Amino acid sequence: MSVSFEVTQRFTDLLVREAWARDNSRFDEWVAFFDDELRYWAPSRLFLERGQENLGKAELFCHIDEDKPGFLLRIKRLTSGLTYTDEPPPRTRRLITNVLVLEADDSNAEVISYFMMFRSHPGHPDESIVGHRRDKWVRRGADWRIRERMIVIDQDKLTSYLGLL
Amino acid sequence: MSVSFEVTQRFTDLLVREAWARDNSRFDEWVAFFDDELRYWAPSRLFLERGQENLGKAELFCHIDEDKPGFLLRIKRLTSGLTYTDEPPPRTRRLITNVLVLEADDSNAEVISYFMMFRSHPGHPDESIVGHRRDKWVRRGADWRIRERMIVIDQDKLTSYLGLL
Amino acid sequence: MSVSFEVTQRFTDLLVREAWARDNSRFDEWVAFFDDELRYWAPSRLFLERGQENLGKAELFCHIDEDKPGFLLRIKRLTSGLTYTDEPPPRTRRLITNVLVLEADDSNAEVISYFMMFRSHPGHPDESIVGHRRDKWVRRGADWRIRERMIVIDQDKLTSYLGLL
Amino acid sequence: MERPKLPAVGDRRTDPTVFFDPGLFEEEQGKIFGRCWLFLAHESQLPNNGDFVTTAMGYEPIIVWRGRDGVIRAFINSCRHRGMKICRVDHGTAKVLSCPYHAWSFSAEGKLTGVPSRERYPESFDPNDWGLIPVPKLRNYHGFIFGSLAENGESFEDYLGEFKYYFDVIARRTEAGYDLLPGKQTWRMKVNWKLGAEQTSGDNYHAPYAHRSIAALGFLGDMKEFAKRGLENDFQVGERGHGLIVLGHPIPPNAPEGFEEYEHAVREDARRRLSPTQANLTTSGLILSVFPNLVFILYLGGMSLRYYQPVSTEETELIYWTLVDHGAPAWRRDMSRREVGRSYNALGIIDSDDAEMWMGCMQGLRGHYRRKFPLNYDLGRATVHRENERPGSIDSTPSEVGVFGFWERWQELMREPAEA
Amino acid sequence: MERPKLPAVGDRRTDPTVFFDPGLFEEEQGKIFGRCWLFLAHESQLPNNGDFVTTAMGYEPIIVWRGRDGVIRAFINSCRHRGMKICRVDHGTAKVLSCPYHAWSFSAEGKLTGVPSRERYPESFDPNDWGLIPVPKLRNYHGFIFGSLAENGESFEDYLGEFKYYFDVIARRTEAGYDLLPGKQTWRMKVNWKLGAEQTSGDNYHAPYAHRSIAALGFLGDMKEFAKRGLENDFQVGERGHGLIVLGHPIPPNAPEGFEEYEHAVREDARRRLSPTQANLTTSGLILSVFPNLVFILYLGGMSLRYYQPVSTEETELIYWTLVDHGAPAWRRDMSRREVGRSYNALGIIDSDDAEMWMGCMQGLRGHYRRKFPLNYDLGRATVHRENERPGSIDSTPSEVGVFGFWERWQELMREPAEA
Amino acid sequence: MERPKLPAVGDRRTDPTVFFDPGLFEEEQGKIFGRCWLFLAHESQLPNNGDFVTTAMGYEPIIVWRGRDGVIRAFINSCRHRGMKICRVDHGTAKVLSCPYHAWSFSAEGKLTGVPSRERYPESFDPNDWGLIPVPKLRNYHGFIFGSLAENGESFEDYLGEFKYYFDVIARRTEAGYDLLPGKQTWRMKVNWKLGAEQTSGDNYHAPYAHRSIAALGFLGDMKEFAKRGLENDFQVGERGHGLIVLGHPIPPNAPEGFEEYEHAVREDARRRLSPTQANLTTSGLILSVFPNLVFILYLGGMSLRYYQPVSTEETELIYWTLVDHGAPAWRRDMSRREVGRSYNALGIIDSDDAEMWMGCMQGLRGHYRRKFPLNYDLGRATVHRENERPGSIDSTPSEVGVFGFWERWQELMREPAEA
Ligand code: FES
Ligand code: FES
Ligand code: FES
Ligand SMILES: [Fe+3]
Ligand SMILES: [Fe+3]
Ligand SMILES: [Fe+3]
Repeated sequence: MSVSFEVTQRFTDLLVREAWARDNSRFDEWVAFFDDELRYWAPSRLFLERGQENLGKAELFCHIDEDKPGFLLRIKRLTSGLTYTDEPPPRTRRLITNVLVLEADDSNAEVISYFMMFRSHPGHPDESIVGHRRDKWVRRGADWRIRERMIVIDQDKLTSYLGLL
Repeated sequence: MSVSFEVTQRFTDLLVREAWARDNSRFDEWVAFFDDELRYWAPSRLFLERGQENLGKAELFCHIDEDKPGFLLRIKRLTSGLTYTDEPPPRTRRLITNVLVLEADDSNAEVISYFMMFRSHPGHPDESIVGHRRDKWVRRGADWRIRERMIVIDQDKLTSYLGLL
Repeated sequence: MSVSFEVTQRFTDLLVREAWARDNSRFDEWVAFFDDELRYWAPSRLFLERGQENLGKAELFCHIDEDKPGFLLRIKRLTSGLTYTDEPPPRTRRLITNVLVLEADDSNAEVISYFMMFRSHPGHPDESIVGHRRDKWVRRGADWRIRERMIVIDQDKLTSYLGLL
Repeated sequence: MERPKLPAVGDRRTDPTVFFDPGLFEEEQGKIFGRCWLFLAHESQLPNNGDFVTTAMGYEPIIVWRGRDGVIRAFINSCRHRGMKICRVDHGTAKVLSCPYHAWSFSAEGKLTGVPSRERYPESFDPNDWGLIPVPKLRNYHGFIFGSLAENGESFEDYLGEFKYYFDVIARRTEAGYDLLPGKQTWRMKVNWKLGAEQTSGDNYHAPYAHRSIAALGFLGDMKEFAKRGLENDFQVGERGHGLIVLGHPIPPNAPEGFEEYEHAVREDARRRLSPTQANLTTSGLILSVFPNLVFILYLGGMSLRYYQPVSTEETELIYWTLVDHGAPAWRRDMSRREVGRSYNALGIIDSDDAEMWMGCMQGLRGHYRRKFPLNYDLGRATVHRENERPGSIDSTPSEVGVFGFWERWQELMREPAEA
Repeated sequence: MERPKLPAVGDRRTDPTVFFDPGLFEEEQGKIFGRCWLFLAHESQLPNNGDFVTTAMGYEPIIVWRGRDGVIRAFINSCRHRGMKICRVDHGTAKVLSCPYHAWSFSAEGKLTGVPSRERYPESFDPNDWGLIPVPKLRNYHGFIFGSLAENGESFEDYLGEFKYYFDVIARRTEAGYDLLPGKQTWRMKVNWKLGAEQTSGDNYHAPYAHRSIAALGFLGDMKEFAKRGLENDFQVGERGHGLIVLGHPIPPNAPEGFEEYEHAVREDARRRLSPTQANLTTSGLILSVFPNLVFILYLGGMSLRYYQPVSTEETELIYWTLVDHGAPAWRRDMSRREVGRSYNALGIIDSDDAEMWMGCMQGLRGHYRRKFPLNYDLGRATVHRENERPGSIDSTPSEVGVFGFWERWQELMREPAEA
Repeated sequence: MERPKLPAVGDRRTDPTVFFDPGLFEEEQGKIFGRCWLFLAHESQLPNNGDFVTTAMGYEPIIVWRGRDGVIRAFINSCRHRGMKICRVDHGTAKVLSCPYHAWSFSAEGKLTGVPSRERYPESFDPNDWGLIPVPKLRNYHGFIFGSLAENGESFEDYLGEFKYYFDVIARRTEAGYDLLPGKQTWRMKVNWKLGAEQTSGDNYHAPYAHRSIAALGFLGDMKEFAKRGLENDFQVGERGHGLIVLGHPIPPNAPEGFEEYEHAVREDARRRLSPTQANLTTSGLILSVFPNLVFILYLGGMSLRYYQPVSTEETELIYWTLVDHGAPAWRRDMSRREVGRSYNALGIIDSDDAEMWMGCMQGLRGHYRRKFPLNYDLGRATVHRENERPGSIDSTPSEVGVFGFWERWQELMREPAEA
């Protein structure tokens, strides 16, 4: 394996910190993990004959597909205090496992992580979703930023609002 | 980040060993992880307007709030063979993820970890709970001990007996 | 603790890579993780009086108990494109946590890991199973291989086909 | 499915089908939860005008709200327009709540005070017709707020009947009353609510056995000897479905210094409000149930309050709180809080045992063949009706007088015709 | 359980029990989903012979399949032998599908073409009797494929009635029609399907309030001012249970260059197929519902299609797709796709708000006591029946004319006798 | 919901509603599971006095217990006091079990032997009236213990009827009988139990298709050729709802040395107990079902036992065990254990395919429109009633004679009046 344990440790640590910021609704801190050239997206999935599913298919329906301005717009909404899905604040928990650095050099890295996200909010049963993320990190000075996050959900049917963002 | 990967590794390893001892009902081994000045507690939670929830609120209802004698009393009960919730022995599994060392020096450390606990026992459906722990560790000679464990559950409604302790 | 963090890191990394290969149905890559002297098995479980359960009991019913030829036979079936449980391809996710190296030297190691496996397939509700694995690794030249995998499921009742293999 | 034959009153048998029949469950919503007085909140949760707390009466979501006039009211927590829950938090403070859906606004007094696009409503639309639906009957009994959905039903005092004698022992224990501490627990379990309710109504029989693990730790004292001690200090009462178990004056192991003095002072002071016999009970070990679903446990310094919230035939929520004497010293308050955390909740070393029994009964009784064989409530003898000044059906302990009293009352109500 | 009393047509009240009664839900399967025209697929999903796509009509799994003759047919996706789903993928291409269980084979035209061990079947067995069960009525209306299980029911055009005037505004917006983009979302939520359907049928009232968070971001324009602008640009229509909301010609914030020109050209071109009034509507903000469960939203450049799939009284699936104009430039197509991803799905900044309301209504209304109080649909006045050429019950906005129209139609159908 | 019209006996059609109607499901509890003989345990699980094993009959939890007198009895696993499950483990040994709730104690013979606070019970209380509820009829047939809840029902032998001829082939295969290996699997799946039961009763038709993946691996031999081989080695039987499929004498791929010799010896030895024709069948590939829910599969060296446990209309549990010949050499025992682990369980390469089919049928058939079209069981011809000495309706394979036989018996029982 070409990637040192140190590198895996570094991205594990970053992902854990990122989840901690988000789960605590510290959005300022959280936004700082994302690059200005961001693509934040979650392709929809189908059950097709083996080999037919293509998450990179042109014009595929996405549960979310935002660039940085769209991302910031959503955060502005979430922090407005006016959003009924998020008031009172839901309890979310993003369990991150299986961190796998696919490639990494001094300025770029591609990192897989698995997740189980949990969400509790009054008015509906507790929800959880399972899947993986494929994050492309880029180094900006001393910091690493996520330039692309692709969230791949394994569930067939989505439930509730989810805390995907 | 001020904490070295080594330190994160150390507490990850301790938490994994602790869960393994508990999941195997090796209570002697498990008790050794906890300091004599222990507080072991799980505050109850409410859905309130943003910013209103305060887990440190005075006199808050706790699902459990034990000092070391109370902790040992509960273990004495669990190991008596007389406890119907624990006979026949339930199967428990404490999946620990997202270990985050908030601060650490030579003698103290504060460590977040996320969990998903699973429990199976005859007579009711399988249960799981999700949340995080905030552990305060203290060094006693060569060993690290948990002096305070705060367990924060994300679920709105508790199910079954749980293996919280 | 007698095992260095490096060693824990090594097996964590191997387990994560193994799960990634399997979750992506890259069976060639996956098979390479297993030794020719393989035993791949999952004992059945009962609720019995404390201390009575014995997973090593002779002639115990196993959900699966394969040597390498049996293992390869199953993979041949899974990759044939003819298997209705696996066509269209299910989505599986093997979240691996709590990696604990019980012992390790230069040529052998025994490693515990906890898992939560998720599976989605059309025609039935999403499933997950929780448990742990006890893997015996052996070194073959530069590579480590799994010579024995014992999968211990905590659920009382199995659901659906599962992606155990 | 055939409706289970309800047994004749007094024969101390029950048909297991009462725990499983979905039709009966629906009927209970109207005949039990639609007619009985149910606990809603404690006054200490609503110290200021505008304070509100949300709860439920059977399936009805409820908001208890102190008006700008200081009056406490209770309403169905559902907008009159199209039904949205107007309040989605556990508690808070507001003079007006605006419905999230179309922003109809309701004052703390339940009035519809704001309707967007009001000018587009017809003349026939009168906001006075569309205020929040009040819980029709409300009673604040020494801080405990009860409500009833039966507009023409009996008063709270008539509902308690002679059991008021015992309820006062708890309700009027101190002049200053109680504080209900912040926070609560909701425990959802796979049982019919009546398995819990029958037990707390008067089953002291199970204590040394189901709770043998804490008995072995010395927490239950000489419980097996209860019956021998006669009716003075240890007894049980059943009356109109309400139930009481009195368990002497146990001293908690490792009781903090000052505990006995404190309790003694309570007992003495209680004589200013209660008869000497009642006053003596204020510091007894007490398990008191108000039909159908409210339970107080005062034992070993812990003061616990809970109710059983039916969800379906096979699912129930238990809602738990801690009570403390208002004005008690911090150590005494903390003693109650810790004891409730230790014993009376999903993680409690007492209540977890009970849930295990109830779940086991659900499984044991589910089969159609098993249901042909009735349950037995024969335990107890020499029941006295009124003993000295003490009212109700009294027995020494263990006895099933209170448990079967629960069932008699349940049957009585279930036999009444459905509301027109 | 007593069947809820359906209110008299026209009194603008509904009994909350309609969202909870399991008997009504079963009845709906036959009387609503067994009789109405339901959306099945869009032609663009099936460009080639042999292409198929799977969907559902109520509980019936459906396969829509283009035959080797180019004809699009729809069948129940269930083998005639013992019922196995013959197709288990979302879409694909095949001339023949073989049942997984015992390999009976069915051609794209629905014929039973292969039966293993055929020689062991009796003479009376005629494969012509055992072809796939066709959806008895099918209509491809400008690319939108609708089906009905009511063999002797009315035609699709009669089913639309005068509402066809509005449906054409969407269906015939461009000559080339639409592409339905690949991929979809299924969102399962704990609500009765009618809470969604009633809202999209004509509830514009909730927009500034339930969606206040995006209103604050400027996404809803001057929505509060709608009513003042008269019937010309902003209005609502209810007709036979179908509904329409027209919301002027809003310009999306940060609209890409060329957007206004593009829409202008669409509007101009539409005059070749539609009346000038209709053509003018093609580029309005539009929320259009076809009874009982199909919804188009064309707003701020997004073109969204969805339907409500009932699962049980308390569970519903929403299935979402994106539409784009066939032949539109890539940026215009992408604009629709991104806007649908942002607003109209489980993660959307609009639809997530709505689901929160529907779930809140389920909770607010569940109690038996609450259900005694009807829901209110009084909003709206001065409803015109036919305004100039525009048909249906028309009102300025906000109005509940469309919402209550949904209920009138629902009641009408539910009152019909069950099929023999 | 209307009760599905049960088709006339013999017309080889079934109404799909039988898999979905909750009322029918409740009826089955009494009419099928309350009347039929059900498998409870194997004697080898209870070698010593006091040994017990827990299982279920429909919804009834059961304990099978060998008394201190060596007699095996079966009881409802529910305390007579208030219904608690007295035994909460899968198996164990005890002379007395004490109920966890209030410690009533029951001996292995079912007697109530201990009642705490016995002195507080009324004189009318007679412990003899409150022993464990026995399963009223029990039959240990060559080690296989069956029970029936129908006190006045027919004997086990009458229940088998002429099918006893075939059951003996398995039950009396060796003189020493079987060991049931330790451990079991419970697999809960979303299907109606009858989809499993109908299949194992005689559906050999699906094997080459549903199991094509293992057919491709060569595990099913020349299955497609079965029909050509006549009635001698390959045939199916249906009789009183019981069913049998006989699949020649296949040799497992890579069979261990000695396998053929071992089986040959079994066959020879069997002649001492069985007719030559029967003896010849002992080592055939056999799938044998005892109505309503028990299945043996003896194939390729594996000896599997399972039953279908109904949970609800749409949920079923399959309980799996491994059988081995008592006294067989270790390699032969291990061969059975490994083959069961490989093929016959939730992870098995055979049974996982079947479950996929049953779940697909549930989805394919759920819709109300689909249910108007009956299922087809026409396959098979030239059925003989009794062929030489062989009883029952016999057909070569594939045939649906056994599958439809299951349905005829089911209909017969469901048409009987409910118990008074
Ligand atoms: S539901 Fe409350 S304002 Fe409409
Ligand atoms: S169910 Fe389709 S071929 Fe039998
Ligand atoms: S339920 Fe068994 S002793 Fe009471
Ligand atoms: Fe108790
Ligand atoms: Fe909306
Ligand atoms: Fe099969």
